[in-house]
Amino acid sequence: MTLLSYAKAMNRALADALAADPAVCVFGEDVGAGLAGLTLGLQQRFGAERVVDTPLSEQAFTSAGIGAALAGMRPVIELQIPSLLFLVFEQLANQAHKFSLMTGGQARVPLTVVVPGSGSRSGWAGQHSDHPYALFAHVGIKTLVPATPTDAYGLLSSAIADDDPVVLFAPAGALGVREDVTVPLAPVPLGVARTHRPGTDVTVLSVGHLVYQALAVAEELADEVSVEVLDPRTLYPLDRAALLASLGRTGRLVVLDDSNRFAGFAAEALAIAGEEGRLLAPPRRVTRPDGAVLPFALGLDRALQPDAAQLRDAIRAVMK
Amino acid sequence: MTLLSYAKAMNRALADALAADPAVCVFGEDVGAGLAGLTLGLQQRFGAERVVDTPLSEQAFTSAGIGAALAGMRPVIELQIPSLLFLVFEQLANQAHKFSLMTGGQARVPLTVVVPGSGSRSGWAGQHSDHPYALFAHVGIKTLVPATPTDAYGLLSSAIADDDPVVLFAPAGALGVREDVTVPLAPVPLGVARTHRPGTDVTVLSVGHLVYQALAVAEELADEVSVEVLDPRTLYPLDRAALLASLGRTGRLVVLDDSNRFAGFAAEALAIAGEEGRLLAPPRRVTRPDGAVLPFALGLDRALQPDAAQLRDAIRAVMK
Amino acid sequence: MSLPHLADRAGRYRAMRLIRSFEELALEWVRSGLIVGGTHPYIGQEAVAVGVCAALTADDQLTSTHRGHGHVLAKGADPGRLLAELAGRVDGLNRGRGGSMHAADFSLGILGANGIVGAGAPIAVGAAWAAQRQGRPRVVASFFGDGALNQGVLLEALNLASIWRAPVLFVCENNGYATTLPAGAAVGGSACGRAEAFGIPAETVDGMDVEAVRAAAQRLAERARAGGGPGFLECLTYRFEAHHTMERRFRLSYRTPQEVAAWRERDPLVSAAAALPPAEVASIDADVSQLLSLAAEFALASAEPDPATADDHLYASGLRPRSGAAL
Amino acid sequence: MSLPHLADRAGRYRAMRLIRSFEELALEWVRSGLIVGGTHPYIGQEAVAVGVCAALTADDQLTSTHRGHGHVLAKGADPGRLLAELAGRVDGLNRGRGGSMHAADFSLGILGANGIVGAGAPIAVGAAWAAQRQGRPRVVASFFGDGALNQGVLLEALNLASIWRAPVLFVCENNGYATTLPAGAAVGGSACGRAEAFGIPAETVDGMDVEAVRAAAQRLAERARAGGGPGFLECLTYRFEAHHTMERRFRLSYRTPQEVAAWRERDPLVSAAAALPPAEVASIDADVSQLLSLAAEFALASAEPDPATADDHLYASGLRPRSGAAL
Ligand SMILES: Cc1ncc(C[n+]2csc(CCOP(=O)(O)OP(=O)(O)O)c2C)c(N)n1
Ligand SMILES: Cc1ncc(C[n+]2csc(CCOP(=O)(O)OP(=O)(O)O)c2C)c(N)n1
Ligand SMILES: [Mg+2]
Ligand SMILES: [Mg+2]
Repeated sequence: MTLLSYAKAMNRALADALAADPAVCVFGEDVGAGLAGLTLGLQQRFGAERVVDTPLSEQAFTSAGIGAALAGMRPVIELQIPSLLFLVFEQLANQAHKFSLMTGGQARVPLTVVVPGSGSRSGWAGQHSDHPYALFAHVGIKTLVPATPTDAYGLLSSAIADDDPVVLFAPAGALGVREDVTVPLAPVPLGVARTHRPGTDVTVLSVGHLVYQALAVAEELADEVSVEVLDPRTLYPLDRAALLASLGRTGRLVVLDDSNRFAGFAAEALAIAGEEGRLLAPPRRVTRPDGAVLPFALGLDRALQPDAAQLRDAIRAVMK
Repeated sequence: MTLLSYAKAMNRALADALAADPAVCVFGEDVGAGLAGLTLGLQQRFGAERVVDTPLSEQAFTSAGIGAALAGMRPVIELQIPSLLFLVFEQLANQAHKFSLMTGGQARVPLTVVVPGSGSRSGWAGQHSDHPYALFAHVGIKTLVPATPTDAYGLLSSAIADDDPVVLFAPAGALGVREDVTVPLAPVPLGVARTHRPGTDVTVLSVGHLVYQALAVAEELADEVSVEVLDPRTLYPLDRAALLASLGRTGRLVVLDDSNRFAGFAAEALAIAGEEGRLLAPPRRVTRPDGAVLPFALGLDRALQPDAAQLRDAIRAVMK
Repeated sequence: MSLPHLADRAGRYRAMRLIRSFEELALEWVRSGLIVGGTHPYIGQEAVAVGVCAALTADDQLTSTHRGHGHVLAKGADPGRLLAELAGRVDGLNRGRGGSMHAADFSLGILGANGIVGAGAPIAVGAAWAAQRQGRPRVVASFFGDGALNQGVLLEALNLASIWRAPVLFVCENNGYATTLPAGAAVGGSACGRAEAFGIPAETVDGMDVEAVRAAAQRLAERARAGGGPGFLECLTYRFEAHHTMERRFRLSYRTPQEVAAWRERDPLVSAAAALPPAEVASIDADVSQLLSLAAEFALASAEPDPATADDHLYASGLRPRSGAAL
Repeated sequence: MSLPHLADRAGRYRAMRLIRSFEELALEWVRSGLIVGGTHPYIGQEAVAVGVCAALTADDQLTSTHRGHGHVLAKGADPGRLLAELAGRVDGLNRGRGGSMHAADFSLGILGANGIVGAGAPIAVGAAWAAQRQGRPRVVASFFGDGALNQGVLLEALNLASIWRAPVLFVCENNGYATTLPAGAAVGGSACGRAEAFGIPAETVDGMDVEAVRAAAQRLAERARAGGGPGFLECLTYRFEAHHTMERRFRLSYRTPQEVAAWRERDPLVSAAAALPPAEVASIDADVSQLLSLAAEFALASAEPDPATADDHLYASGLRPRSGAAL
């Protein structure tokens, strides 16, 4: 039995990509030391010219990644904090994402941005605890949130191979997960959801580390209700077919989503269900509050994130 | 009869605020010349120390606005292009929005950011044609999109008086609108929607300049269907009560929203309707496509924005 | 080997004349409505684009600005395809998707005009970094205005280029104004002082003298190509026209008529022409005029894109976005 | 009038000792789990915070960094309330909402630590600009590290302060590293050279010598207060501990033990103590130790916030956000 951790799986995906393609390179802060795990040992193995320690100039090095991508490279950018995505929003949403269309298809920007440790890290407070995946999905940048080590490996591999910019969120709440890997690690295609547990009464669409919460609650309520746990894996482009197929089986929807509620991922899932699904009961969202800023004190931090009790309530509400 | 233009109404709101409160000040590019209309004549009237022409340093002058706000001022920031909001996303979402909670209520940031000319300006292409209001609503920053001159006056006045950061989008498609103003101009409270036309069959929730498209189509279809045209005015915090009350009357919903579809404003409206409304038919969205980048050529630019034909189809679809 | 069409004085004069006449034609097309949305005219600054590009090879690359027609033409883009782009036609450089502010020709190393001030500089640094890695003797020129000197990302880019010794030629076109704001009121210190503070050798040249620009650009480009790291060139220049064609609608007083007239006296085309036999100038002018007639014909003959293709090319991978229409 | 508690050498030594002992206590609390999430220890850099704050008045303001405890304490914040904040208690400076990286006391002009490198500098410029407008003789000090020298927004802020002649004292704590990256590998040119390039007078001082820091800060602050515009002070210093307490978990080799030991030889507390009578030092140390016992007691006695109040203060206007629970 090989227990593979989530962090190690990402590290291995990056190592495999660096080994397979000389165009792959890495920019980020402290990537030589591998502080975030993602790049551990890779500078030693592939050299400081391919795994590049950058100054604290996120905007310029993200843009440099775009320039390198335009010149044929496949840069991977590591950002140490989820909110650094706000800092480079211009570079990602206004430059990387738009180059292909604006140039009439002359240019491609195969750039992968990875945030190892998104969402709350417990005790890092307001500016280090965001989970802003919905922003990228809204803008139209491919947005990935792997929940398991094998998905982390597979989605990061596919992101690096993709010809468009991709942002991958590795939730802090999943980084420590270990998985018994039985089959060889392999790419996971973008845009394909995964059913973690089949069920017939309620679809719980759950994102990232919350998949584990969904599975635990599903198990706990197993005598009472049959819960299908669906993991979109790719938030954008979303596997609408999988969502609608699941709703076709269950007719009920709860979305479990660790981001702000208003116009978030859960809102989109409910909108799709409303437009295209045939629901037996009003759908429910379990999310952060509107406009959430996570306070420092642990009890307050936890109070603003979706929890198992809220999920139970939501499941029971749609079953009423 | 006094015909008041939208641009003039904003100019007047700003002038009145500057005259009434010495704490109000303006930062922006070319605000002395008043190129965008918002500040026309105001530097001459109030001085270059209160209406400040800034260098092209949006991040620093937006942050300086935050610093000035923390020191008791009420700065208004003008940004020349909607996508400059991407450039200052860190400053708005990670600093201005978070100061109050992170300091435990010690600090307030009464900062107003205005984009005169949001959305497509016809011929300005991909980087100048965004309508990213949903991003701010998701993050939890108060987000306003006035449709009419009196609302532009009233909402801008309220924004400047508000103790939190506010972003106000003045759609390019509405800037030329003129209104016959019969009552005195007055503040419009944040978070209160406006019914432009009552109806009993379908609620068309329409944002900004699209209110006019909704009214035109409602009139055109008047013999066929009774359309209620509802304008949220404030996207966040949204007047959920008004939306639900309207749905209580009509039981049918179409949202007309000039921003990207995925996890946009329309998605939130559909989610609320699904959770709390009692709908007689599946709701519909008329939006930009997912991940839209507006191409330059006018025909292409138009093809990616909501149009009257799409709205008619949507209304007929919910009536089926 | 430097670009053949800019190899001698005649070629450089020709390129400047082409840019000038192209821009005049574009102004007409804006007035007549053939170009929608307007342009940022390059008129007056021709010596900068041509002088710098004369120091580049075909394999070299550049990033441009909102005021980009001059750079794009100087590097060798087809005027017919550029004009078609400005008119939003399918045969435009960007298939009508980009327009004035995003004109690009990747086959010629033109990585694009950019609608965001300062945004091109770090892109140039990344492209230059990639060239280093790939072992190509390539230089990337990055054009920007005096206004861009106050954009954080450009300042970050200067530092990155410096510590990476990236083969970038930073070209600051100091035309004295960022829209209405005088550079003197906006820029603490000096352009070259900033570059030097990041460890980048910097020179100021007369941006109205194409030969002076070329000579300085050549020095810095060769140094960069030889592995000596980035260089910074400040070109003192002036735009003869409005910031943007839309400006004509306003009554603005940020520049005195005297100031404009004084700079017009220093028209870079006049001095470049003076160095050539008058007959050669006349023949070049006639040539260019004919070239532009053909360009206009080409652009007018090109179709407008089919609205059904509006989101073509959104994703390089071929992903098609969901439509915004109701189901 | 400068801050009374920093008016003489004894007061400054006392403040440095307070910071040192506070930080040692905080390290213990991190180890024991009383402080969740860890801290960025200020140990080794005390002379900078204290020397700079000694040049400030009670009405002056400051912006701080992720490594902010020293600044907050030097300006006069109550150690018990700071400790309570780090432990997430209701009596913390920020009512337990901010923690280490956002500690603030607006009543003392402490506009907050900040989790984003470089973010404090433009906020300081805006606060200083407002003071100018309001006719107050206020200076705003802005602390940041060598890593922040490469953040665009900080560079933009230098320019804004320069052209606005804003009364800002920029204080670069150059401790040689941004996490693991040596400043020498990250910063093209020099810190002072950058400031000067934006038109700001700049000095480098020994950041291990509180009196040297104070003297230089005084000069620049008084100049700024008199309307002479911003100043820039680079303080050469060193952090004796890890970048962040979490770093202890890694085996990192970016600094040699020899280098750390050499800097520890220059402990700013040792030299400051040497200038005082030993008995006075002993009595100050005892005082501080007692003060910290009381602070710890205060913090431990303070309650954890009620989870039901988790989104209190989100909006200054009192707007209550919609909950994230299902209906
Ligand atoms: C970051 C950014 N801010 C503002 C604008 C709007 N804008 C376009 S051009 C311009 C002035 C640019 O001045 P400069 O860099 O000197 O170039 P010039 O126009 O003189 O060629 C401004 C403010 C923009 N496009 N990008
Ligand atoms: C903009 C930004 N980038 C990255 C980080 C993560 N980070 C926190 S502290 C730090 C190093 C800062 O170095 P320096 O400015 O020299 O301050 P020091 O830690 O040495 O006091 C980094 C990279 C951050 N908080 N903000
Ligand atoms: Mg200029
Ligand atoms: Mg440092």
